[in-house]
Parts: sequence; C-alpha cells; structure tokens
Amino acid sequence: MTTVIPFGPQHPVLPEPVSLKLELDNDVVIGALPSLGYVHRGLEKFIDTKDYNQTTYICERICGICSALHGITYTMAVEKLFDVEIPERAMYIRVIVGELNRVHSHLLWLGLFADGFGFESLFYECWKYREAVLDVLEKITGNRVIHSISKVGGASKDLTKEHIDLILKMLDTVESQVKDLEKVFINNYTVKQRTVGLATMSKQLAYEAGTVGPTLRGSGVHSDLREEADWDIYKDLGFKAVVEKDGDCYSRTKVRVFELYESIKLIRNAISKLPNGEIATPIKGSPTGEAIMRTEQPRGEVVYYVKGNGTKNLERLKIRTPTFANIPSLLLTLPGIKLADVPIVVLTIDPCISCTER
Amino acid sequence: MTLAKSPWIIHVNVNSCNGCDIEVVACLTPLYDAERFGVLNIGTPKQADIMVVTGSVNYKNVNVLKNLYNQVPDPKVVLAVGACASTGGIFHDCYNVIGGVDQVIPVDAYVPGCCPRPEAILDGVVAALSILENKKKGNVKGKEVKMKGNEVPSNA
Amino acid sequence: MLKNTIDAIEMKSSADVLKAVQDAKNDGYRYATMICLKKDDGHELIYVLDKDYKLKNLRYFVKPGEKPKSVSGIYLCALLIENEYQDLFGLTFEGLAIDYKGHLYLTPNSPKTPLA
Amino acid sequence: MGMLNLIIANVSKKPATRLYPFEIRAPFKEFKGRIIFDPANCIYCGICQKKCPPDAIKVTKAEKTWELNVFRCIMCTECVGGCPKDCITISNERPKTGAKEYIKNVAPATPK
Amino acid sequence: MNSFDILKIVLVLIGAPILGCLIAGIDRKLTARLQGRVGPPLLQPYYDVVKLFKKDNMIVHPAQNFYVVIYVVFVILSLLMLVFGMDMLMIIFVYTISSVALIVGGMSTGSPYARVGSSREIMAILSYEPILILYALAIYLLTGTFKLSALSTLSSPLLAYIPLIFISMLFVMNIKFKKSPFDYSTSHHAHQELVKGMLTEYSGPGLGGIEIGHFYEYVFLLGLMFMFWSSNIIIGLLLAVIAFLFVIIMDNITARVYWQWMLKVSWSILLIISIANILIVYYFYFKPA
Amino acid sequence: MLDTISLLIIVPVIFSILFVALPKSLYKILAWAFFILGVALSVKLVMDGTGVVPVPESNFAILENIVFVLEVLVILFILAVSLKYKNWPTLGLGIISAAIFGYTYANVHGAEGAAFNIDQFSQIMILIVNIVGTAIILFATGYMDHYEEHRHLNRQKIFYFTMSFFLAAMNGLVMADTLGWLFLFWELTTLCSFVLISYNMDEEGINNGFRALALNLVGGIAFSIGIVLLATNYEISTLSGIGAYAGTNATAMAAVALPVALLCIGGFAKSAQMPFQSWLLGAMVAPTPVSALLHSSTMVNAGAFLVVKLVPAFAGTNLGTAIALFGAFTFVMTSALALSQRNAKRVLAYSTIANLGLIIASAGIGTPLAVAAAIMLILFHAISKALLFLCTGEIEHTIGSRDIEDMSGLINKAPLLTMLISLGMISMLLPPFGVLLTKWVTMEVASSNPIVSIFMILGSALTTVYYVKWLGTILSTTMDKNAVHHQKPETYFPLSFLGLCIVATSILVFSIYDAFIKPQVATMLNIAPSVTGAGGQFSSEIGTFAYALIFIVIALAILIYYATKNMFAPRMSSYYLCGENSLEKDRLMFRNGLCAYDKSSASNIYLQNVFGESKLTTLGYVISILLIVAALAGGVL
Ligand code: SF4
Ligand code: SF4
Ligand code: SF4
Ligand code: SF4
Ligand code: SF4
Ligand code: SF4
Ligand code: SF4
Ligand code: SF4
Repeated sequence: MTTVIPFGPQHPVLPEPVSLKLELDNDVVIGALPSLGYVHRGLEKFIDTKDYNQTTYICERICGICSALHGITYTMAVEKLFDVEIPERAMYIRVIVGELNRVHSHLLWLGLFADGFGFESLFYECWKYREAVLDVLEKITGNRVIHSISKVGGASKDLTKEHIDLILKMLDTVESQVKDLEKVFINNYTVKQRTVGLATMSKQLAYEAGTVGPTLRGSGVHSDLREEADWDIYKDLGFKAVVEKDGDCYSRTKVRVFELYESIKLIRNAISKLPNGEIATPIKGSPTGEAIMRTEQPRGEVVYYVKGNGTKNLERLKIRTPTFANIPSLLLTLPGIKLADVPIVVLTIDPCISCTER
Repeated sequence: MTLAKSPWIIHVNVNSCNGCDIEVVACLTPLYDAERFGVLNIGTPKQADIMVVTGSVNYKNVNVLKNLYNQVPDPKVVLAVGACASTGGIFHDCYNVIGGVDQVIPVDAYVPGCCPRPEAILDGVVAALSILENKKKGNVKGKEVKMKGNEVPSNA
Repeated sequence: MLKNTIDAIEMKSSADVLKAVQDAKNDGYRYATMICLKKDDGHELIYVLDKDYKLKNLRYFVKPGEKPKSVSGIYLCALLIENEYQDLFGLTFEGLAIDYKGHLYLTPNSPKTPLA
Repeated sequence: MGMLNLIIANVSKKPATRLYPFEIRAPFKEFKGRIIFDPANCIYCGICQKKCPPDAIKVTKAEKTWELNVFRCIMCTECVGGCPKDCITISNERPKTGAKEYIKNVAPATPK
Repeated sequence: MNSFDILKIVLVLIGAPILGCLIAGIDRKLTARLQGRVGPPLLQPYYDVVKLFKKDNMIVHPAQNFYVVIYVVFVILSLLMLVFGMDMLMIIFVYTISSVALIVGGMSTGSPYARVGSSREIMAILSYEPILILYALAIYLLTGTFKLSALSTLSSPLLAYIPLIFISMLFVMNIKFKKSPFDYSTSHHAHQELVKGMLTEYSGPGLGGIEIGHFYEYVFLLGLMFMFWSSNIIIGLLLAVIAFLFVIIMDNITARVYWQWMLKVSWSILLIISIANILIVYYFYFKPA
Repeated sequence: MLDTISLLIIVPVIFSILFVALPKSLYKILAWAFFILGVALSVKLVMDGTGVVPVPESNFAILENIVFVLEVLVILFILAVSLKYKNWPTLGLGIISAAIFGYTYANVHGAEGAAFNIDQFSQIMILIVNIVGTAIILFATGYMDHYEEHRHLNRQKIFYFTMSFFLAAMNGLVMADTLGWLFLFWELTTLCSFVLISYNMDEEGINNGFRALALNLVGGIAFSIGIVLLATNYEISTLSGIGAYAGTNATAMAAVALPVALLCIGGFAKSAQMPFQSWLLGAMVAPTPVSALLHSSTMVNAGAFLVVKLVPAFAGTNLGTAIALFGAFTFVMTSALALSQRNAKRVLAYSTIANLGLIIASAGIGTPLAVAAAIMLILFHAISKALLFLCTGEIEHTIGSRDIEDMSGLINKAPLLTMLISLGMISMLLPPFGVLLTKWVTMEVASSNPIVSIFMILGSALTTVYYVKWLGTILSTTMDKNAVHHQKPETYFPLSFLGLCIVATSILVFSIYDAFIKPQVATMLNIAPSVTGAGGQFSSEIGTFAYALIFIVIALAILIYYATKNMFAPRMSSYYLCGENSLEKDRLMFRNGLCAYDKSSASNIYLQNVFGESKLTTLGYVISILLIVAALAGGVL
C-alpha cells in the first residue's frame, strides 16, 4: 500500500489551482498525475466577440504576472499582420516596462519559492522589495499589476522625465537589495540543502522535454528569445543571456537571481538610449494573414499565433505560454523526489497555471 | 469582539488570472501586513473564518469551491475579490465560465478592481470582520451547498 | 487571399508527420507547439519546431473523422497540447502518452468541444 | 549569514508596514481608480459600450440610459478615450468595497 | 500535600497558560519585527483561542477530540511535575504521553496529510527523545537521583557540567516549538506541503484545546531550559529567554529541512555531543553510591 | 506442595492426551476446563508457599529412568527428523548433543536426588504459564478452525497435543532445580517449538522449524557443556547450587564464570538474542497462538529466566557487565530492526527479542533493583505480548492481513478488538503501565553504566517510534469496511481477560512487587531493593514512578472529555482533500486529473534503507558475537 494524496487544487503552497495526484512510498514520490482545468476560461474563443483591440486587454489577463509581456507580444503579433513599423520610442517603452515586469515577477517568484521551502522571512523580504517596483509601474501605467502598456500600434503611456528619475532611483535601491537576497539564495546552508541537486535535468533532457525560459537555461542551454531577430533592440542594449549548467533547482534559482541584474542593466541602458518621438502609429483597417510572434517572458518563451481574415475580429488566436511548455517536464522530474520537495520542484518551473489553461 | 480580532483566511483561487492572487498575497507581506488585524493565511478551510475567493467559477472548479465552502466552520464570511469573482469580470461570457462566485456560494462582501489594490482587499477584510461578529450574534449558519451531482463520466 | 503567411511544409499523411518530426528531433529541434485551425470541414494542424530561434513549421490537414497520430511518443511534451485539442476541437490523437480523454480542461458538465 | 544581517537590520529599522487604514498614502494621480460619468453631454451613441472589453457599460439610445457595472469594469479606459463627448473620465479614487455597485443614469432628456 | 502545594498547583494551572500565551504573542510580534512588519497585537494568541472556542465544532472522527484532552492534560501534568521537582525521567515519559496523544490524534482523523504529518512527527520523536533522556541521565549522574529537587544540592549550576547537552537542548526546543527549520510535521503558518500536517482536520474548539496545550507546553519546554541554572532565578530565566530567542532567530534564518536531515543531524551531531557530555560527567563527577 | 507440582506437570499431559483422544467438537469445553484448572493449580501453587521440594527417594529412581528415556527419545527424534528432511546442520548438532549426552552418562556420576525449587520467581512463571498459557489455548479453539480452513489443513490434534504438552514441559522447566531435569524440560520445549513452527508442513514452515531447532541445539550444547563442567569441577547439580556456591565470594564467582557464561549462552539462544534472533522471526510462520504462547510469553522467557536465576553467580562481575552490554545491545539493535517492518508479527517478534534483551541487561547489571526490574518485566511483558499476538491473529482473521498498513481504519471495523490491541501497545510504551514502569526502573538502575544506558535510551526511543506508528495506524479512520466479524467468546474472552490483567497488574504493581519480587530478590542477593510504595508511587532512592497519579489523571482526562463533549456540539464533516472530495462515493475519495476517482491513503515511514534488515543484521551479528566472545573471555579470565 502506498500513500496516495491529492496535492491541490486548493493547497496552501500552491498559489494557483492545479492538482497533482501523488503516489508516495516512504515519503518519496513514485507517481504524479497532473490535473488541469481549474483556471480554464476559454480565452481563445474570445476573439469571436471582441475586436483585435479589445483582445489586448484579454491577453493581459491571461495572467496577471507577466501581463505586460502578454500585451506586448500580442500587439507585436498583430502589428506583424498589419505589417507596420512602430515608433522606436514605443519599442523602448515596451522594453522598459517589460523588463520592470520581469524584475517584479522574478522577485515575486523568489519570494514564493522561499515560502515553498518554509523560509517565511525570506519570502517577506522579497515581496517587500518588490513593492518599490510596483510603485514605479503604477506611476507609469496607472495600475500595480496589470499594466496595459502596449496597444496595437505602439505604447499606450509615455515615459516622462519624472518617471525616468523614479525608475533610476528605484533601480539603485533594488539592485543593492537584490545583492542581499542573492547572498541568502546562493549561500544559505538550509536553502542549499533544499535545492542543490534536486530534480536535476540534463541539458539534453531539458531541451527535449521542451522546457523554456529559466528552466531551460538552468540546464545549461543557451536560449533566450531576447537574442532573437524580432528583438534587435536588445542587441543594442548589450543583452547577455544568463545560463547555469547544473540543471537542478539551485541553478534555476541562480538563473533568476542573475537575470534580475541583467534586467536592471537593460532598463538602465534602455533609459540612456531612449529616443524621442511618437509613441504610437495610427492603425487603420483590419488584420489579415497569419503570424507567429515569440518573446521571452519571465517564465520563458511565449508563442503567439494570430490569424486574421480581414474583419475586426481575428480568426484564430493561439497562445503557447511558457508554463504550458514547462509542465510536461514535471512528469520527468517529480518521480523519485521527496514529498517535501514537491512544492519546490513544482515552483522551480515558476508555474503559471492561468496562462497554461487560458 | 473576539471573532473579529482573529480572522483566519483561506485564499481560494478559482479561475483567477493571478492578478488578484498576488495582491491578496501582497496584503500579507510587510508593507500591508494584514496580520496586524490578526489575519493568518491558514490554508485549510477547516480552520478558516474568512474565505477569500479570487476569480470566476468554471465547470471544473465549481465542486472545489462548494466543497471548501462547506468545510469552513460557522460563522464564516465569503469575500469575493476582484471583478472576476464579483461578476465574472472580463471573462463573464467565456464558454467555460459560470460567472461570479455568488452564482455558487453566498458571498458577503465584494472587492472591486482588476486587480484590486491591497488596500481595497484590506478594506474587504475589515468589512468582513463586522459581518463575522453579526453572524455569530445572530447565530447565522452557512447553508450546506449541495453538489449538483455527477461531475464524472459514468465509465470512470 | 491572405497577405502574409508563415512558411510551412505541407505534409501528406499522419505517418509523414511522424517521420518529419522524428527527423527534426534528430536534427536537434525542440518541440515548440502545435496550432490547430478549423479548415473546411476538417482541421489544420501546424507543428511548430524550433532550433536556434529558427522555426520549422509542418502543416497537416486532418480530414473529418481522421485520427491523427500522436507525436507524444517522440516528444513527451506534445501530450499536453494534443490533449488540449482533444478537449477543444474534439480531435482524437492515437497513441497519446497520457490520454485525458477530453477531460484535460473540461469536465462532463462543461460545453463540449467549444472551439470546433 | 546573509539572512541574519537582514533580520537584524529589520529590527533595528522601523517596520516597513504602512498602517493602512490609519495611515493612508495619497493615491498616485496616475492610478486608474474608478470611472466617473458625467451625463451632461452624453448623446447615448453607445461607442463606450462597444469599446468596453468586459461589457460593463450598457447604453440604450432609445430610453437614454447609461449604466455601468462598476464591479465588472477593469479600468482599461477604453471608454474614456473612446467617448466623442468626453463624458467619461477616470479618477484615482477607488470604488467602495462591500456591496456591488452600479452607476446608473436614466437621464431625463434635458434639451438645451 | 499542604495548602502551599495546592496554591502552587492552582498557580501553575492558571499562570502557565497566561505565560504561554504571552510567549506565543511575543514570538509572533518578534517574528513580525524581524521580518520588518508590525505584526499582530501581543494578545493575538489569546484572541485566537477564544475565537476558536466560539467556532463550530467540526470533526471528521468522533474520537479526535479525545486525544486533544489527553494531550493537554498530560502536558499540564508534566509541567506540574517539573514545578514540583519530581523524577525527571518520569516527567519525560509523561511528556511522551502527550506527544503521542497528539500524533495519534492526528492519525486518527485519517486525513492523508495528517497521517503523513504524524509519521514525520514520529520521526521527530526519534531525534529528540534520546536527548531529553540523556539530559535526565546527566542529572542523575550529577546528583545521584533523577529528582529535579536534588538540583539544589549541586555546587555549580547544571549548565557548568553539561554545556553540550544545553546546546542539543536548544535544538530540541526548535523541534518542539515546531519552528523552521524543523516545522515539517505541522507549522503555524500553513505554507507547507502537508497543509497543516498533523492538525489538518482539527478546527474550532479542538484546535483551541491544542493551542492551550501549546501554551502549557511552551512553559514546560522553557522550564526545561530554566533548569540549567535553577539555583539563580534570574540567570535561569535568562537561559530560557536565550533559548526562546534562539528558536525565533533560527526560525527566521533557515528554510524548512527534511525530517531525514534532522534525524541525521540529531543522531550524528547532537546525540554524539550529548553522549560525549555524559561520558565527561560520568568520568569526572559521578560518584557511585 | 509436591502434589501441586506433580499436578502442574501431569494435568497438561493428561489434557494433551485428551485433545488427541476426544473429537474436535469437544475442544471448546476442554479448553475452558483447562483454563479453569490452570488458574486453580497455579493459584494453589502460590498459596502453597515457597521452598525447595526434594523428590522423595522412593520415586527418584523411577523418575530418573523416565528422564533418561525421555532424553534419549528427544535425541533420537532430532536425529530422525533431520535425517528424514535431510537437514544436515541439525543432524550434525544432534550428533554432537548425543555425544555430549553419552559422555555425561558415562563420566559424570548421577545425582543422588532431584528437587524442585519453588521460589517467588517460579511462582510468577507458573502463573504466567498456566493462566496466560491456558487462555491462549482457549483462544486457539476459536481461532484454529478458521486458520486451517484457509490453509486446507487438518492437524489440530497435533496442535493441541503439542501446546498442552508444552505447558507441562514449561511448568517443569520453571520449577525444576536439578540441572539434568531442567535440561530435559528445556529440550522438550525446543521440540514442541519445532513441531509447532513446522505446523503448516509447507517448505517455509519446515525450514524455519529446523532453523529454530538448530539454533536452540547450539544453545542446548552450550548449556549441557556448562552442566558437565559444573558437575565435574564443582559437583554442582542444581540451579540453586550455583548461586549458593558463587554467592559466597568473588573468587568463587570467578571460578564458576565459564560454566555460568555457557549456561547464559544457552539462555541467549532460547531467548533469541542477537546472533540467534533469526529463529524467532522464522517462528512467526506458526499459527498466532503458538507465537503468543511459545514465542513471546513463555518459552522464550525461559532463557531470560535462566539468566536471572544465575544472577547471584555473576552480579557485579565483569561477566555481569558483559551480559548487561550484550542485552542492551540486543535491545537497541532489534528495536531498530523493528522500525523497518510492516509485518505485524515480525514487529512483535523483534519487540519480544528487544524486551528479553532488556531483561537480560537488567540481570547483567545485577543490583537488587535491577533484578527486581528484570523479574517484573518478564511478568508484564508476557501479559502484554500475549495480548498483542492474539489480537494480531484476530485482526488477521478480521481483515485478512497482518500487514500494518492494511490495518489502517481498524477502529471502524472492529472497535473492541482495536481498543484491546491499543491497550496492549500503550502498555508497552507509555506510563503508567507495568512494562514502562519496569523500563523506567531499568533505565534508572542502568544509569550507573553510561554505555548500557545510552543503548537503552536509543532503544526506547526506537520502541516508541514503531509502536506509535502502528497505534496511529489502527486508530485512524478509513471508510472501507471489508471486515469479517466474528465475536466468539473463546476469542474475545481471553483477549479481554488479558487486557484486564494488564490494567490490574499495573494498578497492583506495588503489591505484586511486595509479595513476589522483593522476597525473591532478597533470597537471591541477600539484600532487598530499597523501594517504597507510599502514595501510589514506586520510589527508590534514585527516583519516583508515580503510577497512581497517572491513572488518576487518565481517569480525569476521560471525565473532562465526556463533560466537555457536548458543550461544543460536534458536527461531522468531510475531509479536506484540497477541495476535490467526492462525497457520494467515499469520504476519502477525490477526483483526479482524468476526471475519475481515486482513494487517498497514507502509509507510514519504514526507513528500510536505514533500519532495514539487510542493512543492520550483519552489523548486529558482528557486534553481538564479539560481545559473547567478550563475555566468555571475561568468564575464563
Ligand atoms: S507564465 Fe504565463 S501567465 Fe504566468 S506570468 Fe507568464 S505569461 Fe503570465
Ligand atoms: S506561480 Fe502562479 S500561482 Fe504561483 S505565484 Fe506565480 S503566478 Fe501565482
Ligand atoms: S479581476 Fe482582473 S486581476 Fe482579478 S482575476 Fe479577474 S482579470 Fe485577473
Ligand atoms: S461614448 Fe460617450 S457619448 Fe457615447 S454613449 Fe458613451 S458616454 Fe455617452
Ligand atoms: S474602463 Fe474599460 S472596462 Fe471600465 S467601463 Fe471603461 S471600457 Fe469598460
Ligand atoms: S471468517 Fe468466520 S466464517 Fe469465515 S472462515 Fe473465518 S470463522 Fe469461519
Ligand atoms: S485471514 Fe488471511 S491469514 Fe487468516 S487464514 Fe485467512 S488468508 Fe490466512
Ligand atoms: S466484536 Fe465485532 S462488532 Fe464488536 S468490535 Fe469486534 S468486530 Fe466489531
């Protein structure tokens, strides 16, 4: 007889409803069957009733955490359909807000991860620092979490001088705070006890399992869409992908910690290079054709497929979100770990169920 | 007044986009520190007083919501946080969305916003406290919410 | 006619798809996703594979009633998206690694095959 | 001992907590709090209804009613930008928590 | 039993939960401050308990609250025995009854989370029980009896003879307070994979009873630390405070570890240093009767 | 008194013949009669008082011949069965035994008389054997039909014959003073054990039977060499003689150390101490009444009994210390081994070995209090273990498994049975029950030897762990109710009776101590342990065991529970299963990812990879053999 327990959907360590049926033997997982659908709303059907513009707001609410990048990716995909160039300033604003979004998302994740292994004070510390980022985002966009920065044709809000000063000031404090956090995440004995060597995925395995983002880079694969051609702006900003070799939870954590510095650097560079000019081009007509747009969200590559048919409403919108790509790897990493590690391993892929199920 | 001094909450995320969730969690973090009011995010319905629900209800989580509601001991208060939980919000006419939380379980207070600010959620919690006291005084029991029945194919 | 389309290699049969996917895997491609569209009475599947930020797309038309073969035997991660299309489009994939039988997202009470 | 330093620093400093509701930080002027509707100029054209992603606004041209389900509004400000008569503005004040709220305006057509 | 003893009993019965409640309150307040928060009012644990007793008594197993009564009663008994300076070995056995009652209570509910939590708590017994008994053994070796009342005959405080056991006992405190890094069987903040572990199915008055038991238990546990310098009340209390601070600070600077890890540490380090201490005591201080 | 002694041997023999002669339908009546007679006879013996009872000259010669014939028969039987089953090790050991027997017969001149020695310890043993033993036989009449039915056996005549005959042998063993006779009874119990272990007549049973036989023969050989040495070198032919001889002074103690050590090794084998432990585990294939009677409460105690009786010969010597270490080591090792076991009978077997180790350790310490503890532990352990084994058997018939994991939710299926077995377990690990009292005494007295006490401390923590695990499992709730209810008086009477015995003996512990143990220790060591029993406390100069206080508090707790129970009207609710309950199906069912239902369950932690048999047994063998060698060396030097 083994232990069979439901793990989720409502479970204190899972901020989001997903369920795993865990089979355990002597506190070690021998089988895990995920159960999805608790956050399935049916967003891809939405385009039937909403026009392509309104769909932006829906895409932002696929998930409240990397909401900015969802909006940006969607609008860029639609812009591909329209085949328009958008002003450079708008691109820079998107990058700045997108990276700010990544900073808050990674801080958020680090906190929840700490909570996952019962390190409450560290969790609080991360979330405390994150508030500064949110304040800045609120000043820029008018909302703490769902930012609506991007609209088809450009950016919806401009960056003022005041904003820029705020950002730079905030970045200085946050950078030093991240240094403090880094010490704990990288050096704390108990944290290392819980993460080093846990749920290791080899480079090959992580790649073939289709993982993306920090999960993939944590296994030593150099893959970050910010280096992709659609995003040549990042090249100007001196972007370097963060890659760690070990493939365990510890190296996935490290990837995220170091990406924080990378994002901070990118924002600073973007601000220093921010061009002047318009923030949006007017868009006329209706989208036609099909396009795939990919960006690197905090959790990894997101794939937007849009197809227009010449009406205001799109014909098909398909979103492959990062967590969707990362979840199958759990089937490979969960068996053989201790029950106590299940939340940690689940959290290291930084799961966002709401985007997985849409 | 003791009930109102120790509100333990269970956070139930049904169909939320995480926007509301992270704000609920943010309420507990140092800047807002809901524990000042005695709030503990207790995690199990059996020990909770306030059920904080985020997101709308869909066909898969409707049972979950009902079960959890039934497992919160009386007196209990349900707080619907966010546009989704209140009315279905932007997703109200998605095919898999039943609607706001009040379609399934009785809701005592609503928090507006998409997503609501932590301050708004704290307001909601504070509003819940007096409701909790009143329910105890009036000995109001939450009705057992019945399952609609077979959520499973017969061949399972 | 559509103005801009994505490059895609047309596939003739489900077996071809399997073979092409296997070849792609051998070439070091990663399974990114699969897109399903309604087309005529059947469905069109676009398999999206990625290598060094370059996409390789395979387009395959599923005739009404046809049961395409699952590629979850080659890329385990394909099982999620294939199950999703079983839910949403009512397709049936043969040989799924874990077959949720149309209950990945939906329960018996939810609307059936909403996107079909 | 990174964490030890952090917690010691925490005790030596004032807590980060803002004592809401006793201590309220003035909302940022940028904050998108709630929709304010001024019926004076409204021509009940229904553009705002069409623009609103969550269908929170209901306008009937015939009866000249304008209704907003505040608890469905997502503060996207599409209606604000869309209204040809600038009847709709967004304020940085939050809607009240508690019972559901509707803004209804069954305007008696007051001809100018 | 004279009237003074009765007074003492009454004092313990009433005073200990008040003290324990304050300890819990200070714990929460202090933890909050360490985390940069304001934290709950000092009397929060009291409010919590009163509230719990006003809640619906929801159970899943008819007998589950019986174990709570056993737990509380025997925690009180062990505290009383400590106050009266009775046989230390006996106190530990009586205390074991209460721990076992809580474990069995958790298992009796049948919830898989509670049962896994209880299994882990059983493993915790394996890590702390030997150290507690070694503590008792040290007292015997030093005084020739297990009776705590004999501690007054010692020329120096206990701490001077058994500093290593004191260190081990600090970790035992950590385990018994169910604080991070050892909060794997149940925790006060339910953010763990087992929900509330052992106590998952307890609610309302049952949980309230357990909380009251915890209050007594805190006093009892800190009383054990007090015994290390019982000759001087101030320093004894100081030791208890040090132990308490140690527990809180450990709680805030560590992640939760596995019970396997704890078992390894307690058997390889704590037990070894305690045994070493015992041997030192045996060879240098023990005078066979 | 001699009448009672002879009756105690003859009555069981008569019953064994009756069981063979009478049809199955009368077994129940027979068993009841046997039980009543057993109680009566043993009480009678206690009433008769103590003293050495010599066998009258007139009968001696004929009895001695009977003994001789029986011994020859025993050896022939061993040789015959090992030949029949081609078991060469046993055959070899049988031949060695025969050789020693031949040597003894030829070279050691026979004793002039024989005697029974009825002291308080024997009285206790007689009470255990005849009351608990007959209760177990009574239980068997309600148990064996079902047992055989499932296994398609029909050997009950042999079963009851052997069981009853065993009681006769056991009675003889604990009363005999003459070493030769003692040895005969000793070998007879070994044979009974062999027959009963191979009762199922399947390969496993027979193999395990032979293993038991072989290991006990090893012990028997050590025993007989010891006897020969004693007889030839010191002219000692009685058990009490050893004590009398050695008790005089330290040089005499040193002189007899080697034969005493050899006798002790015989005792270790019988008590299945560490290098010999495998036979007792193998013996668990026998029907549960056998395990309860032979392999926990009586026969295996014979080894500990012998060691305790020999205390005067080694108290305070190096040999004593070695024995204490050895016993304590077995205690901690087998307790650790028990941790990884899921099979209830194996857990109990290990626990039995562990407790016998504890008894032997206390005997080795050899202070008056320690010896008192040893004797008391034999008593309390016998009662608790008999109850535990019988309950396990009954559980097996109720749920069809002896796997601890399968017992989860037993409280719903068989409440009475669960209460009884819980009582048994609690009595093994928590105060105020007798076993813990004696454990407490042992730990207190062992505290003068830090190594022994450290072993004991670790062992007792491990004991807590494996019992609590089991206890929690049976008291937990699960909902499936596939249990076979049988509520036969023959099974439930003995169970309840033993349960009552546990409570009664624990409450009356001080009276028992005063009446039996104190005088016994006083005669053995010439000093009585200084223990007082005022105020329901068992206090010595080093501590106080306040058992009455705890009984009162338990009563108080029960009172409080019932008083407050209805203050908070309880409301049954569903389980917390992360919200995925299915109430229509089962309270513990939940919906899984495939929209189908699964039952949640929890199993315990067994740590096979730390405390597993494969990990620890070799280590145990090495250390225990080293310790035995040390004991022997200590004996010679
Ligand atoms: S993973 Fe998906 S849902 Fe989550 S934050 Fe990223 S895009 Fe949003
Ligand atoms: S992983 Fe998902 S649920 Fe968890 S915090 Fe991130 S967004 Fe929320
Ligand atoms: S109300 Fe808005 S933020 Fe909250 S869950 Fe719904 S969409 Fe997300
Ligand atoms: S768009 Fe402006 S004018 Fe038109 S109905 Fe809406 S509010 Fe009135
Ligand atoms: S702000 Fe957006 S959601 Fe709110 S009423 Fe206007 S358009 Fe609708
Ligand atoms: S369960 Fe009862 S009826 Fe069935 S075989 Fe056993 S004793 Fe006979
Ligand atoms: S219940 Fe099990 S052990 Fe007992 S006889 Fe039947 S099959 Fe054998
Ligand atoms: S006698 Fe029967 S009904 Fe009573 S407890 Fe035992 S098995 Fe259950």
